[in-house]
Amino acid sequence: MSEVRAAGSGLHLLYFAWLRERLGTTEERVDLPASVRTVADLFAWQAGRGPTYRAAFAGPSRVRCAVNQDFAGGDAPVRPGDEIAFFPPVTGG
Amino acid sequence: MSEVRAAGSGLHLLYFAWLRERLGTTEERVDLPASVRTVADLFAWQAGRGPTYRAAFAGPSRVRCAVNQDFAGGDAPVRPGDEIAFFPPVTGG
Amino acid sequence: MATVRVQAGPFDVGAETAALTAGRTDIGGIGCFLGTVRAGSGERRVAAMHLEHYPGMTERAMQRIAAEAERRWELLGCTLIHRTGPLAPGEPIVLVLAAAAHRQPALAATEFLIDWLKTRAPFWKKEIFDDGTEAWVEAHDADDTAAARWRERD
Amino acid sequence: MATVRVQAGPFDVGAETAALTAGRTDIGGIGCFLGTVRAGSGERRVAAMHLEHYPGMTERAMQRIAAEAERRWELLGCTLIHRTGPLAPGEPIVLVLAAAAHRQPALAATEFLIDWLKTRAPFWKKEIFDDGTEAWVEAHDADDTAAARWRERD
Repeated sequence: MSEVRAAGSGLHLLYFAWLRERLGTTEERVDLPASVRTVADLFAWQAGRGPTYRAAFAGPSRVRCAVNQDFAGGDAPVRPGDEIAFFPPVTGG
Repeated sequence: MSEVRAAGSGLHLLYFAWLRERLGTTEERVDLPASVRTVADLFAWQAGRGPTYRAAFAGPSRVRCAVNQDFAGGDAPVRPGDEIAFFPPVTGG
Repeated sequence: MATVRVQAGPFDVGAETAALTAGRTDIGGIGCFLGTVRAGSGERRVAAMHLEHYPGMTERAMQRIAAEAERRWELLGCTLIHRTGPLAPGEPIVLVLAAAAHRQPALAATEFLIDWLKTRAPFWKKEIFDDGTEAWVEAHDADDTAAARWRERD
Repeated sequence: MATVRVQAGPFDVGAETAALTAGRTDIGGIGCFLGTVRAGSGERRVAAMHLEHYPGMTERAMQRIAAEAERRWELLGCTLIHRTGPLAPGEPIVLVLAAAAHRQPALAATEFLIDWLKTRAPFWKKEIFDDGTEAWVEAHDADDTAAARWRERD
């Protein structure tokens, strides 16, 4: 399957379902923070953005992540241009 | 479910699939033979009706039986008026 | 509650599914199995299939099979349709539908219904080949094994 | 080979089945699962369901799920259709079809496909109740357990 990459050198962040509603954000483009090499780093960075982000991203988070449209664990690398989505466990079907 | 009974005091015998073709008979009405109390007795009686019947009904027969439209084993009783069908193992579905 | 039919003509999967679910808001899942006539892969190809059955017993057996599925799972509806007579390769032979609040019982009941239909309903298939020969289909041990799974869990 | 679609409008089970089997004489069985919107049984009744998804990833995930089923079973065709947007109770949400030479792979693949769709495709359900409140549906442990069965057999 072809690789999905957002244009640019920053990150394209997407939010879905109750996470989108709670953060009040559908998508945003951010510069790649210097501290962020992995998905786990990105969770830590998100948790530092204020109480709403902290509640969603800190500790044993219920939020899942996809990097470039593939499910990604905490170890997954984060690179400039990546499309990174955050969402609750899926409930389709 | 309502009980199925053929009219009369004899037996209503039915044959299906290759058994019907081999015996050349779709159905027949016979008097209840004196020797027949069970399905096993009826198999033995059928086996005595000539070589074609013997091949189908004698020994470890591949022929199955239904009494009044329910599958029946050798122990099942045979009574006057019963509708008794003989057929190979089913292959529908 | 079950819809059971033996018929020569074709059936409409969409219409049967719609009939099963019409006006219902308690159904969460419908399991379905559709059996079709295969032409086979040997040297002789199947030109036609002929389905013989035992009128009267067939409907009784199918009703019992449906009732047994309804006893084992909380079904909200169930449809069994089996065709008889001559059928061409590619044509549908049998339709099983099982509706439930959730997918697990719907799918389990579907599997059960087709396993039991294959081993407990009085139908017999004859294949007519393209070289003019014909043969009654033999019962498969695999079908008995599949059907026996359900007895074990009884 | 798989047909994968994400769409707002309804689908036609009969037409999808016909499309999967058209002109084929090698298919012996088609397994099918149809998921529908339940109104629920609590005090609050579901007035509407809203299906959100992740455009782009959804199609990729569904293609991968279909490809995995085709790797595990000898399928002769496979269809996955999932609806998005607002849906009323009773309306169909998801359709899974799996065709094979025999019923066992068709039914096993159907079960696998819906189990994985429920746990690996980025859809989220929100229920809007008749009292005006709304709630995102929580993921079920039972779905993870069902999906995990298939990993164990890998």
